Order: sequence, then structure tokens, then C-alpha cells
Amino acid sequence: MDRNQLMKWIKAPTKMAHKYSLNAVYFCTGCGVIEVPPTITSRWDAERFGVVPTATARQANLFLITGYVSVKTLRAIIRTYEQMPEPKYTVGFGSCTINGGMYWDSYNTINQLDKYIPIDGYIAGCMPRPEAIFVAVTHLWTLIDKDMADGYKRYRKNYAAYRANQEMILGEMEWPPIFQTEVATAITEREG
Amino acid sequence: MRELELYFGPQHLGMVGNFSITLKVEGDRILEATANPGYLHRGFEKLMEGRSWIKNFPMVCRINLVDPDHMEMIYAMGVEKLAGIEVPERAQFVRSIYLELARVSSHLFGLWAYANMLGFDTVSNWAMYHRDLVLDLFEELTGGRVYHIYVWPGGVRRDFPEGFTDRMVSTLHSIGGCVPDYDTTFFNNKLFSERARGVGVVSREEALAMGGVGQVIRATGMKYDVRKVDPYAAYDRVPWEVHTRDDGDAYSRICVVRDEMIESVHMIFNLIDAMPEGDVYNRVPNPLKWKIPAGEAYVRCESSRGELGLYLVSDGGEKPHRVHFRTPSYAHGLAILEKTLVGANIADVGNIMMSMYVVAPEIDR
Amino acid sequence: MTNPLGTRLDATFKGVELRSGVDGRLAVVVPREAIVPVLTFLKEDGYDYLQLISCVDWIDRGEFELVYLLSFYTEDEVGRDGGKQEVLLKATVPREQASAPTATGVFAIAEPHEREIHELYGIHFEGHPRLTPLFLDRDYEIPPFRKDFDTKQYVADVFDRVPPIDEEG
Amino acid sequence: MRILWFVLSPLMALAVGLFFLGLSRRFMARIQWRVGPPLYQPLIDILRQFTQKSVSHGPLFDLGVVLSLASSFIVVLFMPLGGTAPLSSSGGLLAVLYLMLLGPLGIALSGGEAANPNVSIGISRKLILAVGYEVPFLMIVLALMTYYGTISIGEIVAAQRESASAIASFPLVFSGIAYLLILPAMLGVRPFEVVGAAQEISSGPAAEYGGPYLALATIQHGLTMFIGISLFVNLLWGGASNPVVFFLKMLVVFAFGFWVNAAFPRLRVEQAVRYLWRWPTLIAFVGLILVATIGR
Amino acid sequence: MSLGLLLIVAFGGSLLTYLLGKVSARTRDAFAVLISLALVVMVASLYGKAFRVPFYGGFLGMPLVLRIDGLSWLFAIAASVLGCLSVVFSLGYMKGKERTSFYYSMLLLVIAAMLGVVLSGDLLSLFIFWEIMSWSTFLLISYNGGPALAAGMKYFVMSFVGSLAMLAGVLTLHGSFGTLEFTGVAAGMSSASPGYVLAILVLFGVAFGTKNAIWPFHAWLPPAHSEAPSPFSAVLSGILIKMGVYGFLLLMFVIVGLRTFLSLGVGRIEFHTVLSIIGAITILLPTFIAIFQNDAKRLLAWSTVAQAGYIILGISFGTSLSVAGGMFHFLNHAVFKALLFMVVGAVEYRTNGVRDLDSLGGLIKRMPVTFIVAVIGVCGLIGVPLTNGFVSKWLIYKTLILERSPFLAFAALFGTWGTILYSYKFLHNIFLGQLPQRYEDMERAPFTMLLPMTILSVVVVLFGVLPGIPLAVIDTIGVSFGFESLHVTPWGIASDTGALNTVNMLVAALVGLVVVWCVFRSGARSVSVGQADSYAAGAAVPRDKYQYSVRFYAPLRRMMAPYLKDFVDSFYMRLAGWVRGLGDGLRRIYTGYVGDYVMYILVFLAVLIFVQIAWSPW
Repeated sequence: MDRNQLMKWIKAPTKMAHKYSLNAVYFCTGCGVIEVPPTITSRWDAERFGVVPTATARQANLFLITGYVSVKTLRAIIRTYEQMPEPKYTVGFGSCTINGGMYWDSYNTINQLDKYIPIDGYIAGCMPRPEAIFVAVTHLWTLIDKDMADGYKRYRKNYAAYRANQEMILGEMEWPPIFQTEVATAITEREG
Repeated sequence: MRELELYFGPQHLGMVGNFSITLKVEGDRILEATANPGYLHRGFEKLMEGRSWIKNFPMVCRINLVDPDHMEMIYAMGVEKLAGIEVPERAQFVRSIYLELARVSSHLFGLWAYANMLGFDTVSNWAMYHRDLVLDLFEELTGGRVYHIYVWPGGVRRDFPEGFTDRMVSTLHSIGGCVPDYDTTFFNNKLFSERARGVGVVSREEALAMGGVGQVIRATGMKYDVRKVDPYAAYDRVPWEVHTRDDGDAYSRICVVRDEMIESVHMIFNLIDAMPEGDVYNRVPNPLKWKIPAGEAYVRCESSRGELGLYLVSDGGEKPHRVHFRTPSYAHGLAILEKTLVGANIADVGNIMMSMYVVAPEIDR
Repeated sequence: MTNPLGTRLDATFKGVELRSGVDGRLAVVVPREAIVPVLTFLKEDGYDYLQLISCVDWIDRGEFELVYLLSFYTEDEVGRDGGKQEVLLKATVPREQASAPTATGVFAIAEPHEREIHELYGIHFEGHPRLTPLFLDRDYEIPPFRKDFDTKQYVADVFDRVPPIDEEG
Repeated sequence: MRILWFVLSPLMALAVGLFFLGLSRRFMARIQWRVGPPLYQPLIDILRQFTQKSVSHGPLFDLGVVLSLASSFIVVLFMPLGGTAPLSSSGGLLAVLYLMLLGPLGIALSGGEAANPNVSIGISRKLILAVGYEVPFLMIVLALMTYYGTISIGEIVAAQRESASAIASFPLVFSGIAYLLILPAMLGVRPFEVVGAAQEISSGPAAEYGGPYLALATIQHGLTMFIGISLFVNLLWGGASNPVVFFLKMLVVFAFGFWVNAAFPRLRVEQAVRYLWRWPTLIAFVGLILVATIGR
Repeated sequence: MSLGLLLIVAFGGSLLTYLLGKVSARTRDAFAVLISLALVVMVASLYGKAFRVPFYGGFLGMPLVLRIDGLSWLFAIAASVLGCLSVVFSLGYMKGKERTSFYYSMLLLVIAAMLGVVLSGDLLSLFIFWEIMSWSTFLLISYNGGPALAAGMKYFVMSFVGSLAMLAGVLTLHGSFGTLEFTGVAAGMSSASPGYVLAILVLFGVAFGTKNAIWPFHAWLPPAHSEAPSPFSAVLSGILIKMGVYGFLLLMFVIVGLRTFLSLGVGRIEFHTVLSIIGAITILLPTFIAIFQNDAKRLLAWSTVAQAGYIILGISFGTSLSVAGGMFHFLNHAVFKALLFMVVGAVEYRTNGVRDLDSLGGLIKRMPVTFIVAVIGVCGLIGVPLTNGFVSKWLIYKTLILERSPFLAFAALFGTWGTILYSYKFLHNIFLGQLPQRYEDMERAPFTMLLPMTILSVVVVLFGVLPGIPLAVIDTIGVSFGFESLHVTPWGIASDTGALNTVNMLVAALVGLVVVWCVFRSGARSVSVGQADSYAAGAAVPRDKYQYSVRFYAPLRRMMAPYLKDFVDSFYMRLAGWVRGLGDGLRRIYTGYVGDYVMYILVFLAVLIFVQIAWSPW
């Protein structure tokens, strides 16, 4: 650990802990997941950087949305995302999450994921290589350092809009809104 | 009496792929299992009807992420049959080698998933590492790690590069050198066999009645393999064996996978020895304006999980009229799994599912 | 047609039409009502493997074509050359009020196939034990695999209409 | 001196427990041809979890996990860690036996309020597994207490210091072997990792824990490891005269108890119990009979 | 305070309650509470006294004597307090049920009879009160009719056998010594031959063992406990069956005498060791049967059998620690088991009689106070440190270990692990997990139910933190039996071979809890969510279907079920034809009118007198 790192640890231990303990929720949303096992096993060993998969959304703080999102999956993704404890970070994986990618004209996949949940960063490509996941992780570190990985704050702030978009596609959802919008605004104002 | 409905997937560590099983449970016994697919449904077959024959090649491999190469192969076979295109002899050999490599990589992925289900991290890490070595070979050959788009109507995209066969042989040798390690730690591990024997038993009658293929029926002692029954590529040019086990349980299935992997490596060596010189590619007409005469075809090949079929209909236009894949996981995941899980222990759901090697995107398409 | 199976089929069932097959298969076209009896007959004849039930939308002719691909399990290394022909069974269903008898009583594996066709083409299978949705989460006015369903239009109408989130607002 | 230990021994248990957690991850990584996380990774994880905003299902959900961790700390206070135990005269080993079950019970109560069947299944498995390893464990402990004629841990340690350590003396060697055989089950490592089986029941009791709850549960897991190993060192390996030696002895036992984690798959719970009731019980039973008939 | 007055108040109160019930239900309720409260006060005022008074001059030429000493005071206070709490609890529970007057008067009669049993100073009055107790108990067990009647019949048959054995014992003693007063009999026993003492012990042991439901006489208990009205189950399990313990203590240490008792045996087999082993079996088997019960009250009933095993093990092992432990455990068990039965009663009351563990769940959201007292009761049952059960079990374990009986200690300790299993199942399946929709707007338990439960739970903790209070009383009893003193301190036991200090533990626990709580609160605040927001693998939680409670210990059940057949019960059931024939005959006698029952009792007493006269040569 060099001096620079040490100073960062002393200045903002919370932020550093969030950076070096990215526990990813294990959800194989799309075909991008094929590169997740190599990433977490012997060849690339993401555990070196504290990136490990966790069993449930409650224990995680990183959501790798690996690839195209069908309507049925979107429901599960929203549920999972809302169950993750804050602060939480999302990374869209592959071109399908950006604009639909190869399935831009499919009747069952949504095209732009960030209309429904906030995304902190995207990895381009189809299929992104394991190295790209590491680039994303290091980039996420920078974002966390600069307080720019604020997807969860945006979600709270614009929850009404997000919820409206979700209901446009999914119809009625089985669970009530997790934030009362006024409450959400108040919390945001208080914490800045 | 309160019923318990337990969701196994989609967001579940025991679920490889985006799939869900709804279990109705009493105690730790499963009373009823309902497969709930569709999380990965993209309507591939509909999308392919809107794209020209050649543009579908990048599409088709994405149906199955763990074994995309057989998807390319089956589509190329269908197109070749409809358009009446001949494939050069060397290309047949190259295709066979390529597909067997794909089978090894896919089986190693299956081993990862299966060991992972049992919490056997060590073996799953090894398997994934060895799969990566195979992926390196693919990357050298085709330029892609996962999706290769290497098989082409009329042959393959390019011949083996200089020295590729030597590197392939040495890689396969180094993986093969670890087979004894796998055997001692995994296949012959007493605790493992206790865990896998007698679990998820599918009798031969059940398997056949519900359209089982691949390891599921080979584990019941049935020597059914499309590569033998309906040979394609160069599988009838070299000697090889179909491996079977007799018990029909999870242990037999995973052992069939192990034997097949070893057989594939031997087959690759034999294919390399027998490979003739020559072209690997027959020219096809301008792909952008390619019209294929009206007709229909059903082709099949043996993917890493069993028989893979394609029903292809052309109405004489630039695009296919109907594409329908018959994927092995379809029968395994929707019919056989539901039946086998009834009466099983909840601890064995992942165990049974991955021993059948159910791959979700194949089912959903 | 000098196929022995074809002759027997012709003799047993009315309205069975035999066509030259698709690469070596015996293509049999039967009326909708005869699907189950013919399938039963073929299963008893050794065709114990239903590979696929497919459906083709011939919108110009105003009908769906149900395709049953029948094969058999064999341990014979040259199964196809053993003299037994695989069978491709076809039946047409009108596009309006599309319905067909279910084959689940004959082949257990028909269940998910028919469920899928019901969902994607809207063909009702009479007597099917559970015609519940299989893949889809949304309701589509036209079943999506029909030829008159335009996916591009649908995407523009549904997914592209969802507004992006206005971060400032 | 005793007051000092009151503060020191929980801190030592915390540090060593977390060190063991980190070490176990590193250890597993090396066997799996990986580099593995840094040794202080659990610390980072706990810090991260503490600052995450989780959900609470009710007062009991909070209280149970606190109770679980607190009781684990109290158990530590009964242990002489190379010195005197702060609570040496408060019920002895019998109280420890009871307090050890408060840890799982706290988690069980807390998880029960979460209304999640995965949690309930995990707890049911935990209790069944505990019945499995308690049979040999009670036999071992009873053999020790009968042999030395006391129920105080401190006195058992002292008695071993006078003669040989228990595992090196004749009738108790059986108990020692049995303890080593059940150690993986007590630590909850594979093949006995049935409770938090992530691939089967989504990490079981921890399924609803996030944020500070998970942090506390992780610490509790570390302490469970610490207690299981330090009980062995104290009861069967003669304890130690200072904390450093004690720590080194624990390290050896840890390595012994942990290597199976990498070499075996997870068992089903009834298979695990069946194993525990076979060889370890038999050996512990032989030890107990010898102690009861021959005596000291 | 005269003992006669006490009994007159008790029995008269019972009768008056019935009569008042004809006038007004509210007056009757108030009167019943008042009477039971008066009994508590009267018994409490007798603390520390020891005397005997003749009660009735010449019943068949034998004086009936009442007496009080430490032992009978301990049982009397437990009986009266539990009786009082049970009456209070009944106010809510019995609301709207039929035949309430009969119920209250019978409940008071049972309490009066128990007081009579523990206060009687000779074997004849003991026997008379014992019979009144048995009969009125039978009437209360079969109060609900249907299966309750069958359960009552089972109880009656076994109780009858016990009574016969006791009668034979009484008559034998009278024939030998000519007196039935305890002191006189004790004097005679000290010079009797060991074989004679053993025979007497066995005869009385059958009677007391049947009442106390020790293995193999336990078969009546599970159905009886589960079918009786819950407040009475509390009395039944808490104190009534402990009359058997009282009988054992009386027999072993007062009549036979400590020294004789410990030296009794055939060859190398000592009688008290055999009894200890029976105690150990009584712990193990029922514990593991209890784990797989689906009926909350039946689970508790089996647990009662098992806990009775601890008591028998303690008192028959015969060291000062173990007897103290046994007696203390009797007291503790009375407290927490009554508490738990009341908890089930409250749940039953609010759910309209549902006590099936498979169909409840999540009631913590609706009955938080009931849940808290249930946790305390369960902790006492398990013996979690800082509850009363810990201290009594600790005493028993310690003496077993130090006296080199590791196998008995193993049975006792392992039984505790089984206790954890069924206790958690009990808690989880009723209170934890998902709340069924049909209970979503259920109310809390009424105050008359919460009050007795709260009092009992306070006692559980109080005796756990300051065990010196009851142990001081128990120690004096032990000393009067001839044991050496225990060195009781307010917070436990001082001893060289492992002391007990609960205050130390309390301080450590409080400090630990506060520190951990502070650490926990220093983390990020969590958001409160309902039960619907739970992990369901990415789906929404299915309503009503997200509770794991059916076959909670299924894997263990598969392993153990073959060995857990209650073969004693099946043995009795092999006699079913005979028993049922008898039962049918008897059922025809029961017309449902109290007057008839009273007449039957009188007839029975007449038969008794006849027997006495006819067999006067004895």
C-alpha cells in the first residue's frame, strides 16, 4: 500500500471500504454472465479486489446487469435492485443494456435500461471480456472517489419518474412503491 | 397446513442462467416443481425471420452462450441443405475439431456449474481455468472468446493458422494431464459420490418418453448419439466410442460428461492425424442478395448437452420464413426436470438441474 | 409412393396425403382431426421420439401449418440406413379460431411444445392440461410469432415511447 | 489483572476471529490456484457493511443479532486465553455449553422475524447439525470433566499443566481425536457447510441480513471459529501460559480443521449427521467409557 | 393460621363458587379470584412454620392429621399461586364457554385437593385428598368432550391402577405398624427389613410415578394435557403432576429416610440408581418425541414428561446438590411450563382454538407481549443462563459429573439439546415467520391473560438472576432431610469445584449487550420494512405461502423416526380391548350431573371403608 492509498484510507475510510469490497449480487440476467465465472475464478480472480458474488441482494452493493433485459427479467431486476442496501452501484454490461444491442427490435427486451433503474456505468461490447469487467471496476472506484457513483441517490430523487416508467412496461407491480416521493426528496435534501 | 412456495431462481446462487423453478415444498421434500422459463426470451426465431440468411449468423450463436458453436453449425447445416451447398472435405475435419473443442469447453463449464452447486469451489475453479485455456485457442482461431462465428455456409471462415494444431495439442495435453487430479478430488471422492449417487434418478423409459437426449439418456445406458446415428461433418471418418453409464442418476450423468470430454480430446487427436489438405471454403453467392429456393429442412447435430435440431423453412426469399430450434435443454428443463424434482430434497435442486446441464437461454430462445 | 408405412397409413386413415419427404423423411399431411390417431398409430409403429412440434404461419394461404417431427431412439450406429424412414407429420389449421387437438396424451414432451405454440401463435390446443403463459410476461394483442405482428412497430410503440429520466427534474 | 482481561480477551477474540476469516479465504484461494484477497479483507467488508443502509424487519430482528454477538463475546470471557479467564467462577464449562447455543439462537430468533423460509430452513439445518455434533462433543466434554473432576475450564488447564496435556494422555487421546473429527462441523466449514449453503438456500440464516446485520453476523461467525478452536486448545492441548503461544496453538488447530474445506463438497444435512454419529461418536464413546471405568 | 381453616376455605370456596354461578356469572368470577387469592395469602403466611394438628378425631379409629413443614409449604405455595394465576387466566379464556360454573368450582376443588395432599400428615388423609384430586382432575380433563373424554378415560384408567397400588401400600403399612401418621410410619420403617421397604417403595412408586408420568407410566399425559382447557393444562402440568414428586420426596426422605433409601437395593443394583436411570430415559425419549409433534399443547405435554425426568433424576440421585436441583427444577418447571401453556391458551383464544403448529405463524406481529413472555418461558425451559431453568439444571449436571456418572449427565445434557429443537419449533411455528392473511387484524391477548403470564415470566428471570431466594428455602428442606448445606449465596452456589455466580454473568451480559448494541447503532440506520419485502429470488413474496413450518425437522425425523416409536404406549394399546371395554362401561356411569359425580365419590369412599373393615386383620 503506497502512501497515497494510506492517506485516502485515513481521510475517507468509508469510501475506501466501499471501493474495495464490491460484493456483486449474483443474477445472471443475460448472456454477459458467461464471462463472470472466469472473472471470479482462478484465471482472473476478482476476489483480489474484494469482488465476490453474494447469495442475496441484501448482502450486495454491486449489481452487474449482464446483458439484454427481457420484460420478465426487468421485473426481477427492479425487485432485486430495490432490495439492495444503499449505497449500491449498478454496472450495465454489454451493448444490449445501452441501446438494445443486437435485440433492438425484439418485442420482449427493453432497449434502454437506464429508463427503468439508474446505471452508474456501462461496459461496451458484445461480449465484454473479463478484462473489461476489471476496467469497469477500476472506473467505478474512480467514480466512488469523486462521489459520482450516485445512482442510488438519483433513484431516490426521481423515484416517481422511475416508478412511472416501470409501470408503463410492467403494468401493475406486485409490491408497493418503496419510497414515498416526498419522503425521498426530504431524505435527499437532508443528506445532500 | 400451510403450503410453502420456494423460488429457486432467477436471483439465486444455485441457478446458472436466468431461469426459475417454483417449488412446492413440504418439510425438505419437493411436492411439485414448476419450471418458469422466459426470463431470457428474446424471440430469436421471430427476429431471424426479419434478417437475411447471412445476417443471422451473428444472431444464431447467441442463443446458447455456453456452447455457441453448435448453434452456428446447425444453422450452417440447414442453410447448406436448403441451398444445396457442398462442403470441402478439409472443412468437414476442421468443423469437427472445432466442434469437439467447443464440446470440451462447454463440458468444463458444466463441470464448473455442477461442482459449484455442491459447494466444491476447488474443482469448479480448476474447471473454469481449464475452460479458459480452451477459450484462448478459440480466440487465436477466430478472434472471439465466447462468440466465434467461425462456421460458414460452405465451410469455415479460415483455415487453422500456422502452428495452431501444435498449440492445440499441447493445451489439450496439459488439460488431460489434470484428469487424474479431477478423478481423485472429484469423481472418486467418497463424499461427492455419496452426494450424487441415487439422486435425480431418471429411468430409461421416463427419459425416452419425455424426449430426453444427450447425457440424460446416455446415463441410462442408451447409446444414442447423433454423431453416430446420423453422422455429419467428419465424425464417420475416425473411430470413437459412445460412453454410457447405467444408473441414470446425477453421478452417472456427470461421469458421462467426464468420459465424453476425454473421448473428445482423443477424437481431436485422431481428426488431426486424418485431416486432408485442401480448401476449407466453397464460395456461396453474394450473401447480400442471396435467395435460397423454397423448401424445408430438418437437420440435427449432437451439441454438448444432446441432440440439437433445426427446422428451417424457406419461401424462396432473402430471409428465412420460419426457423425453429429443437434444443436439448427444452425437454430436459421443462419436462424431465419437473418430473425428477418431485420427491427430491431441496438441497438437491441445483445438483439435479446441473447434472442434466440445463441451460436457460436454450429453452427461452 | 411405394413406401410400406405410407401404404399402411393410407389404408388405415382417410384423407391422409403422402408427399415426397424432406431429405429422406416421409411427409404425411393429415386433416386436423386425424393428428392424434395418426400420432398414436405411428408411436405404436416404433416412432417413439417426438423431436419437435413446430408451427409455420402461411399468412398468404390464411392458415397455420402444424409440423410434428417424429423419429425413433436407436442404438444402431446407422439408424437412418436401417431402412426406417423418419416421419414429418403436417396438419393445417385456419388462422381464425385456430385450434387443434392436443398430442399430450400420446407424447408427454408435447406439453411444453404446445404451450409454446399456444403462446406464440395463439393456437388453442383442446384438452391440454395447462395452457398457461410460458415465456411472456406482457400481453400481446397479436401473438408475437404471427407474421402480421410487426416487431419494429411494436418496439417503437411500446419501448421507445418510455421517456428517459429527466435528471434535473 | 482480571479487569484487564475483561477488555483484552474480547478484543483478542475479535482480532483473531477476523484474522481467521481472512486467512481462510486466502487459504482457499491458494488451493484453488488463485491469489486471493488480502488478509484484512474481512475488515474492509465489515466496514463497508456497517455503512450500508439495510432493512429491519422489526425489533427482534435487531435484538436477535445483537444478542447473538454479545453471547459469543460472553463465551470468550469464560476462556482463559493464555491467562486467567475473567468469568472463571460463573458456572464453568457447563455455562459455556449453554452460552454457546445462544449465538445460533439469537440468529434464529432474529431470522425468524424476517419471514423468509430460506432463513427458517437454514436454522432448522443448524439445529439438526448441532444435535449431530453435540453427541460426540458432549461425550468429549463429559470425559474431560469427569477425568479432571471439575467443571471449571481454568482448573482443567491447570491440571494439564501439572501433568501432560490431555490429548497426550491415555484415555483422553480418544476424546482429542473425536474433537478433531467434529471440528469442521463445529466451525461450519465444508463438508458441513449445510447451514449457510448459498447454492441451496441462499446463505440460509443470513439471507435477509445486509448492512450492519451482516457485519455483526460475520463477526459472530469469526468468533464461533475462535471459540471452537480455543476450546480445543484449552481443554485438550493444555492451554498456554501467554497469549502468543495460545495464538500459535490455535493457528495449528485452525489449519488442521480447515483443510477439509477445500477438499470436499457440501453434504446433505442428514448425511452430515449420520457421519457425526458414526465415527466421532464411537471414538468419543470409547474415550468416555475408559474415563468412567479406569479414571485418573 | 389454622390448617383446618385453610382447607375449609379451599373446599368451601369451591362449593360456593358453583352455587354463586347460579346467581351471577360476574359475582362468581370475582369470588373465584378472591378465594384463590385468599389461599395464596393464607399459605404465604405459613412460611417458616412447622407443626401438626389433628384435623378429625376418629375416622375408623384413626386420627386424620394435618401438618406443615418446609417441604409442604413449598408445594402449597406453588399450588396456590399457580392456581390463582390459572383462575385469573380463565376469566378471559372461559368467556363464552358453557358450564363455566362447573369449571371454576372444579378448578378450585383441584387446588383445594392439592393443598390437602401436601398438608396432610398421615397416609390416610393423603389418600383421601389424592383421590379427590384425581377425580376432579378427570372431570376437568374431559371437560371439552369428544377426544377429551377419551384422554380423560386414559388418565382415569392409569390413575386407578396407581390408586390401587397406593391403597395396597397404605393398608400394608397400617397392618404392619398400626398407624398411618408419617412420624409413626417413619419410626417403624427404620427398623423394617430392606425387602419390605423396597416393596413399599415400589407400591407407592407406581402411584406417584403414574401421577408424575415418569416412563413407563407416561402414556396418559400427552393426550390429557393437550385436550384439557389451557388454563387447567397449566395447573395440570405445572403443579398437579408434581404431586407425584411431592409423594416421592415424602416417601424417600421423610418416611424411608435418606440413609435407608441410598443403601436400598438388590445385590449390586441400587434402587436409587435404577430410579435415576428411569429418570434419564424419561428425559431422552419424550424429548425426541416432542420434537416431531405438530400440536402445540401435545409438544408441551411431551416436554412435561421429559422435564419430569430431570426432577426424578435429581431427587433420586440422592446428593445434596441433586436433590436441591430436583426440587428447584420442580419449582421452575411449574413456573415456565404453566407460562407456556398459558401462551398456547392465549393463542388458542385469539385464533379460535387453532393450536396446530403447521398452520400458525408470524403472530409476533400481532401478539408482541405474548411472544416476549413465550421467549422467556422457552429460555427457562431450555435453561438459558440467567433464567431459572439454568440454575436447577446446572445443579443436577454438576453433581452428576462430580459423582462420576457421565452417562446420566450425557442423557441430561443431550436432552437439553432436544429441548432447544422443540422449543425453537414451538416459538417459530407460532410466532415467527410469515403472518397468515386471516390473522392480519387479530387483537392482542386480553389483560386477564397477560397479567398471569407476565407475573410468571418475571419469576422466571428473577429466580434465574437471584436463585438464592428459592434455594435458601430448598436448602433448609434439604438440611431437614439430612443433607449437608449447600452454601447458598443470593446469586448462586459457592463451591471449590466450580462455583455459580449469576450476577457476574448478568453484568457481563448487560455490558456485552450494551456494547454490541452501541456498536450496532453506530452503523448506518436501517429502514423498517414489512414482511412482504423479503428475499424471494427476485420475485414478489407469495402471500400466505412463504412459511417453512410443516415438518420443520424433516431430515432428523427421517433418521430418528424408526427409533422413536412410543413402544410403551403401544404396549398399553395392546390392552386396548380390555381398557376400552372398561372405559365404555364407565362412560355410561357419567351422566354429566355434578350431583351424580359427588355421589360416586361417596360410594367410592364407602367401598373404601368397607374394604378397611373387611380386611381388618391387617
